[in-house]
Amino acid sequence: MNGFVKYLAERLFQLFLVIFLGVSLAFVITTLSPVDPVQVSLSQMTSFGAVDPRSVELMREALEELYGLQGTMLEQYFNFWRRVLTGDFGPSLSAFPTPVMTLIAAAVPWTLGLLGLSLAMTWILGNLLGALAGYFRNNTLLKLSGAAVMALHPVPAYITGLILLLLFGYAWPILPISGGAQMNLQQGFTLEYITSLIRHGLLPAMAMVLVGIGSWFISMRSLVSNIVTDDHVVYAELGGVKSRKIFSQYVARNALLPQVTGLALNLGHIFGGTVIIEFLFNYPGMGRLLIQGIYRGDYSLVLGVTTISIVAVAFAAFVLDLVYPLIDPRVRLG
Amino acid sequence: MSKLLELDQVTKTFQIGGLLDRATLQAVKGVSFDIDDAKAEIFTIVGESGSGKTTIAKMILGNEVPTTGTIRFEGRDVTTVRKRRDRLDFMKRVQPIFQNPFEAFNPLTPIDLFLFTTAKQFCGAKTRAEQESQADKALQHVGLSLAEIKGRYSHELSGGQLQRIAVARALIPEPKLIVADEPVSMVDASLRMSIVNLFQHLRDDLGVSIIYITHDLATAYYISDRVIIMHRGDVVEAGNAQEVLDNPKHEYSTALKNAVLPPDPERASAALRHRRAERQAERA
Amino acid sequence: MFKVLRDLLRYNREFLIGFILTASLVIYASLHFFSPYDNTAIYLLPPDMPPSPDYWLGTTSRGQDIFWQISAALWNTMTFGITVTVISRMLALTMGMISGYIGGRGDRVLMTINDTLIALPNLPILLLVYFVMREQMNWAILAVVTACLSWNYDARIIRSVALSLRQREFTRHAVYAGMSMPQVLVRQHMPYVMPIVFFTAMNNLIFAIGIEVTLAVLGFIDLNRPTIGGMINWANQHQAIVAGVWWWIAFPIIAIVLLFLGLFLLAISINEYIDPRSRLARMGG
Amino acid sequence: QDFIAGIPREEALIVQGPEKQNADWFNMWASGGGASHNGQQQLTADTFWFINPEGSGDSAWTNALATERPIYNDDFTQMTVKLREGVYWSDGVEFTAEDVVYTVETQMENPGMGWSAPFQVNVESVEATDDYTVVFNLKQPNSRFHTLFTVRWNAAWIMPKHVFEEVEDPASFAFNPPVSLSAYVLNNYDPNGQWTIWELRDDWERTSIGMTLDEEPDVKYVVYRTAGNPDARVIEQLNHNLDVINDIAPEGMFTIARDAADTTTQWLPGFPFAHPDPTLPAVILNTKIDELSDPRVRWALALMIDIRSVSMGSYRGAANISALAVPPTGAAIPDYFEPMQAWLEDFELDTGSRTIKPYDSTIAEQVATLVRPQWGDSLPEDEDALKRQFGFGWWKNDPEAAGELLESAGFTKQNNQWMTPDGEPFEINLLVEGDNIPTLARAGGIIAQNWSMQGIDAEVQVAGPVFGDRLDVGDFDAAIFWTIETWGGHPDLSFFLESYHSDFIRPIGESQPPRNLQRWENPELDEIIEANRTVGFDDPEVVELGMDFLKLAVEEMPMIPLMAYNKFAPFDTTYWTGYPSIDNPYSASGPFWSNLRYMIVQLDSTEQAD
Amino acid sequence: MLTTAEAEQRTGTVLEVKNLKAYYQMNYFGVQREVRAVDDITLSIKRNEVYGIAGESSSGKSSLIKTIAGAINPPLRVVDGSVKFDFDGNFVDVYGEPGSMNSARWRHLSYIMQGSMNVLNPVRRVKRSFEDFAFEHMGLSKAEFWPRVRQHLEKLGLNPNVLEAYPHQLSGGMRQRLTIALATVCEPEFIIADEPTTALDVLVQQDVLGLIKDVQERMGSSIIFVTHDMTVHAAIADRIGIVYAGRLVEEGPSIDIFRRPQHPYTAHLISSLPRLGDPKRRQALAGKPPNLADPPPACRFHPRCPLAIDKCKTDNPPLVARETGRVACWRAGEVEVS
Ligand SMILES: Nc1ncnc2c1ncn2[C@@H]1O[C@H](COP(=O)(O)OP(=O)(O)OP(=O)(O)O)[C@@H](O)[C@H]1O
Ligand SMILES: Nc1ncnc2c1ncn2[C@@H]1O[C@H](COP(=O)(O)OP(=O)(O)OP(=O)(O)O)[C@@H](O)[C@H]1O
Ligand SMILES: [Mg+2]
Ligand SMILES: [Mg+2]
Repeated sequence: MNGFVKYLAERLFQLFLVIFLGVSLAFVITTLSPVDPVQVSLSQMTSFGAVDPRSVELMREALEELYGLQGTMLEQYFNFWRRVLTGDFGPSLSAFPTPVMTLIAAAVPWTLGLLGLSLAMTWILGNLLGALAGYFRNNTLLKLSGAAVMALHPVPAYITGLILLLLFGYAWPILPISGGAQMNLQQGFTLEYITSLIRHGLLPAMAMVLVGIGSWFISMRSLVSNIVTDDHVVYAELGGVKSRKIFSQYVARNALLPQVTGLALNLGHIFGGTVIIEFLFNYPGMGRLLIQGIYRGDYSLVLGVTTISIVAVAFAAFVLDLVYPLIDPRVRLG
Repeated sequence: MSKLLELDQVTKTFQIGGLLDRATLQAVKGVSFDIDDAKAEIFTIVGESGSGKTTIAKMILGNEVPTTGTIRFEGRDVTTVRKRRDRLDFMKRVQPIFQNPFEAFNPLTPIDLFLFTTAKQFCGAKTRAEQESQADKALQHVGLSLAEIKGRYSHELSGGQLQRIAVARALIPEPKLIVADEPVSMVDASLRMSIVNLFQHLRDDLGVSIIYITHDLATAYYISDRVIIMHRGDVVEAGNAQEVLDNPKHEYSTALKNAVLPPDPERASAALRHRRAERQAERA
Repeated sequence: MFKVLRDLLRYNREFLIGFILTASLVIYASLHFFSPYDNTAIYLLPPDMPPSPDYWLGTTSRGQDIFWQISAALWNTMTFGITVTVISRMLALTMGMISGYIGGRGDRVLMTINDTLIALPNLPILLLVYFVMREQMNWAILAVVTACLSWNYDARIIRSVALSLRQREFTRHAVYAGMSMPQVLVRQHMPYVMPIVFFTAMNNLIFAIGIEVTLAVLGFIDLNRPTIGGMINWANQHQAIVAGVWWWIAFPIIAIVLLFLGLFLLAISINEYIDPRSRLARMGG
Repeated sequence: QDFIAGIPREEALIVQGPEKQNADWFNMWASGGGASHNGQQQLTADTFWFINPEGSGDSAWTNALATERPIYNDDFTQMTVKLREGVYWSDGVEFTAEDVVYTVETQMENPGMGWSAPFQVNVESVEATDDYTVVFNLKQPNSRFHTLFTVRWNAAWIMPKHVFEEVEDPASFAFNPPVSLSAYVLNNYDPNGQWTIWELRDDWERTSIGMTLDEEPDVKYVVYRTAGNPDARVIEQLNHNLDVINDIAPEGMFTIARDAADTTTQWLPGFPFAHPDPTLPAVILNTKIDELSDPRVRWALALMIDIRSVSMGSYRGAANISALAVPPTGAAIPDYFEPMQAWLEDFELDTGSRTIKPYDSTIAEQVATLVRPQWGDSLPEDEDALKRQFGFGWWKNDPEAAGELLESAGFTKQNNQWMTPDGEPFEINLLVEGDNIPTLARAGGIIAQNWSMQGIDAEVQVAGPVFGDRLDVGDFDAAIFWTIETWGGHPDLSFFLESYHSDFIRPIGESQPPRNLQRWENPELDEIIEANRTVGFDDPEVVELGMDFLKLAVEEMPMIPLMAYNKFAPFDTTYWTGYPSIDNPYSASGPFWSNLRYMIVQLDSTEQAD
Repeated sequence: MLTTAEAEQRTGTVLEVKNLKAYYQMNYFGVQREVRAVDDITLSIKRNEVYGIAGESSSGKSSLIKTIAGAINPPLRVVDGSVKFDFDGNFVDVYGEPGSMNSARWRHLSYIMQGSMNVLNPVRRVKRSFEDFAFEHMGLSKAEFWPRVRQHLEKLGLNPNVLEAYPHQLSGGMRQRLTIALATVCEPEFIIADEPTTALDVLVQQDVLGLIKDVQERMGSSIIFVTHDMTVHAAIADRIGIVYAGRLVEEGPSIDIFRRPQHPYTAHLISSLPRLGDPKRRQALAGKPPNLADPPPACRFHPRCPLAIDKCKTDNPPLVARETGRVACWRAGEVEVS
């Protein structure tokens, strides 16, 4: 068989295996969760009203039937796969009967938009700073910014966010601290809407960048300090190649390759890793959705989001493996 | 007469190429030779870069599987040696020596560890004392002693010493065959001699056969019994070393021989000038 | 061992600073065994006192002395973080080295497991596990779960180094010296991957502490055990920042920043000490 | 730039709202659709009657769609409701009795819809005898049937027949855009569920609330928006971007009171600021657990609590303490608290070795003493006012008596640790919810500490999302939650009491229907409940039965009442004034309450005042 | 480009190395070591001259050449001495003012490192390397530059198509040749090469040597190169310097070094060379190579020297001029070649 086809087949198999295993694992853990969606719904309906115990019993039965929660775990498992294969995660139990897909579809643009972008920004900034600091070891400015990044690194996301919120929302209130865009603004490609998106995205994005930059910075700096002693870099220095070029094309570029893998594998953080930031800035992304789902015992929703996350990460890794030869000419597939 | 090692029409094909442009590369094309059990010899493989020498060595050592053909060691197909016990048995009889003495020992672990584990695994030397005596015995063969190297790290020893220790280590299991892939290419002229002299000693005094892979025709001539010359995966010429090298028949062998520069400024520069003129002519 | 420590202390400024920082934090943390107050007791002191000679770091809105709270919290958080780090480093090390060393199909199997774990979103899984375990969930189990979720990326890095080590001549030499796989891995490869282990340990520690804080902020934490996350949670419940009780948040944060910096300095200087290159240079390779 | 695009800030009231995941869904009657507080129920839904939880007596009762109180027949098997004429749906269709009949019948036919179950249990048939009269025939006598249509927070809202009869399945119909039966109607909403904007109907006068108004309400728009965590909410209010907030920590409230006294107002003008909800947080004791099945043990636990420290710990002293099993708010003050003081003072408890009088009526003063250093001048001097703010009294902290009680119950003390009669260490896990109800988690910490100082192995457990489930199946020793909620504005206790009947008690492990989570079982209790069923809602006997219940609850101590669920709900006065307060309690004081509509139409714009 | 006649006219000294001492000074965690890899070396190289350096492994050849190229990084430090170039009146004092070297790099001086198969950036196409290294220095427009590069490659017998390749796609020999092309494309006056032919098979090795020689002759450059392969020295060096334990022990025209070595070490080196067709047994040097961190006193070769006398152990023989070269040995001249 043609080597590439064989490789592709193997890699595809692995992709599906990863997805299958991951989703199954998530399914098991989710279904074991003791939060009972019927109970959550019931207490939501009854918590503020006068309730007659007999009608509560009746309601409980009705809801169980409605939510389709009967059957053994195995049956539910097969059911789940059957639905997933058709791209349907069933109705959300906490926002019954809205389909989980609708909820996810509403959250995804925000997640991809802002959180994806700031992940990208974090990555770029962290790597750039890290590479600069690793290469120009004696630059005071870089040393200082390195120290700042290092000091910020261990600060928990929540605190970073909270401090930003206080600084720019209260002490010097120039930025909105809540939501994804100005209220009641027509969505669309208008300058007004986009400005509003950016203004609202700025604080959470900043928080995410500050939180995430550290680990990229540190790993990039160490990668770079290893690479600068590589023959090709030393030689370029001896060859009088301009240091800007050495930095960008000989050092940073080579050190970046492992970081690209890191980025792909970090995609998962878009779904859930940023919960705290979304939570704090009330941002309408996937992480929030997920936490809500967990709180309310909404298996369908939790599984929906987790499945998408698993598929996305596995797929990103897969695509990365396929295109890696384009980024790194040394790599051969097969 | 039984054979120590037999290669029977061995070929090896590699898949190469990038994402879309794939191809296969025949690194070894139907190579056959054998080494006799009774009489130890130094069997040399020379040839151009990329002609498949290392690949053959790897196949003999069982690190690569031939695409077609068989390699039998003492009658047994080496590809069937897979279980750890069998592997250990096999390795007891066949030992490699690597190209770069500085690379062959982990710079971060003491040298003697290699000697002691070898003694432990292949000669059943359980106690440290037994291991030490085994190691010392082997080291004596290469003109060293354990006292000189005990607890030392590779950087504390010269390349020549290291390469000798590597040989000594390979001797501990009392192997029948040593596969040495360019064991001298990284060292200076003097060291080179000390190692090839050692090979002779092994063959003559210990009865160890050696497959000696090299670019250096001069040393090949100097120590080998038989030689094969490889070119693009094929054996283009084989036979008694001195006969073949004194009197090459194949075009490539001749070219190879002629390319060897003599250690004399006048003749060497003349040879080089000649070669340059030839190349110029070719290009024109 | 002792000599190594002495050398490091004497000749490496970073190590010295890192050592002093870490050691003082550890001492500070272990002081909580001698705390004059019960760590979980509340309203023993006037609440909301700013830092003063009486209460060095102030008191919380719950009437606790922050100095002693941090002392205990640091101890617990460190225990948690270090447990996570140690377990996950061990996992990453073994999986990465084995995977890289055996290569081929075994590598693919291990990496599939690895990728599966990478693809699982950490936080939701942790929360779910938390719910499933309920009462049985204590910090040790949480540490194990966190560790299980955080070794995989680093295992990949270690694997890639192991893959290249596998090609090195000394590896093949070791095999022909009859060394078994564990021997090769431990004696030959470990020294090369240890720097990575130390290095990633830092990020992992931060991750673990971050998880602890995140869970705390979301309210999933054993309130009875003082931890850094727990302190933030309580401060949060008392809206400490808005209420101007900044010292309740600031000092725990400073403590972990210092802890991180201390450990980081230790890690890089130990790395320099054990890094093959500098070690070779030192030995004269 | 306007804070809200296209809407003048001075015409809009901005209210803290929930996050509504299924923002496109407005069918309040479907499962999971109702009981939301994004404004739909609060501003567009309507039903027969409202009870103002803050009021007392007649002033608390409002006839909304009905023109008068419910008319029962003698044996309570039939209820007749007279409806208002001239009420219109926002799409111009007139509201009639047919809508009511449709509401009841449709839900009975569709199990799983919000009010389907109670209708099925109670209603034999319903008919519209004319356009403005509805008659309900009940399956069995029920003197409280009307409460299904009486709003404290939520009730059976009337469905628009003309809309729903057009659709195939009323349970899966999104009802978007919703048709309104009250003064406001949907203007716009965020598909992500973060905000919803309601606007005043042009024909606001053609609604039950509009008919009562003399002039057009000033508030043209009501915006419900999510605003993040408590810190963010406080900041947003300080930035004047959120007029009505709720559920902030005491410290957040103090910050607002300190930093923005000029632009905010709240229920109480000074400390403790809070608004007491008619909900009673208590230490719920799982009476089905051996150790806790003995009232002496439960009393011992109560006497080990130092309520002052609980007040300080949970609310920084801003708690409204209650010794009785009823929230100290609204009608309960005149109807229960004031009349029962004498009884409480004389109440005697037999500790096994002696008799004590555990009641301490000076608690208000004691707490006031603790907080005076900080809040001095804002505290009233008057004892009565103090009691209304800090509570009428509580049990003395009497560890000695508690010990005697435990000993008489067969417990022993070894090395400062109490052992159960079985010889095991006496352990109590005190369950709290955690982050969503932080003040009670804080109270839990203190109480556990109180107990452990007395030698009980007590620990707080934060249950988070599984709190409800665990309470439900009895998977706890003790928990802090409310199992008692009342109308607030009415002395009738059937609101929770009905579910306390022993008929409904489930064994541990099975789901207990809401309210009686302590699984308290008592023949006297059953008698009270049964008696209450046969007296009318407004019958004075209701109060007597209520007192009987309260006395029984004191003697039995199935849960240890702590205080009202005080909520901090400051209002921003930059754009609006005229908010309700303790001096003018014309409406409830929080964004969630459905009778918030009565507040909204009363607010005055500061613009016009200028 | 110079004509051959012009090229041959170039005479005079290009490189002056005076009393050069370069040590590896290490201080890791209290372990202080000083490896005297280059110990008091003085030499000069004339225009149009090919100078070979030979010696044992680890005797400091690479260190010397790195120091000359100004390519040293800590821990290697120049302790004493000077390295001065004279490129047609352009004086460069490598260890004079800092940065003085930069302008000369590649235009006047190029360096082929040891292991030069690996010096090309693995993730950039070969042509990018040419652009990075040479474009700047040649002062040509892009339109002129590429034809020049192609022409240069063709002259060296390389197919210009390799410019499109990535380094890993080329064989070791090919990469070696490309590095040489890269080092010579700017036609520098001075080329420094460290083991340019190691690990190549003899045919390729010959080609590469031919190439170096071509370049050198065409441009009249000077070359200083290191290899432990004596036949390479024989083939291209005009003069050879023998280094032992960080010191220059002998220097002379290559013919003299091979035929009439003066130093016992040189003599040994020559006599140990095996010859095709001559199976005579040859001896390796006995004893241990010296430890440069703690070299033997006086003459560093004395522990292994068959001719050593007491004086050798106490007095360091100076490098003195003989008829054709220089040698540092108390018993120079008494040496016999076997
Ligand atoms: N694993 C492999 N995958 C693909 N091609 C390979 C592999 N190993 C070797 N080759 C190719 O096979 C051919 C023969 O390689 P081999 O290493 O045996 O040559 P060699 O004779 O040892 O050369 P050298 O003298 O340079 O060591 C080469 O072209 C090489 O590129
Ligand atoms: N980076 C370094 N740090 C410390 N010592 C070094 C370093 N590089 C080389 N040395 C030491 O300097 C001495 C000279 O090394 P050098 O590389 O110059 O030798 P060489 O003659 O080029 O050897 P080879 O023939 O192996 O290339 C050796 O003893 C070596 O151990
Ligand atoms: Mg080879
Ligand atoms: Mg060298």
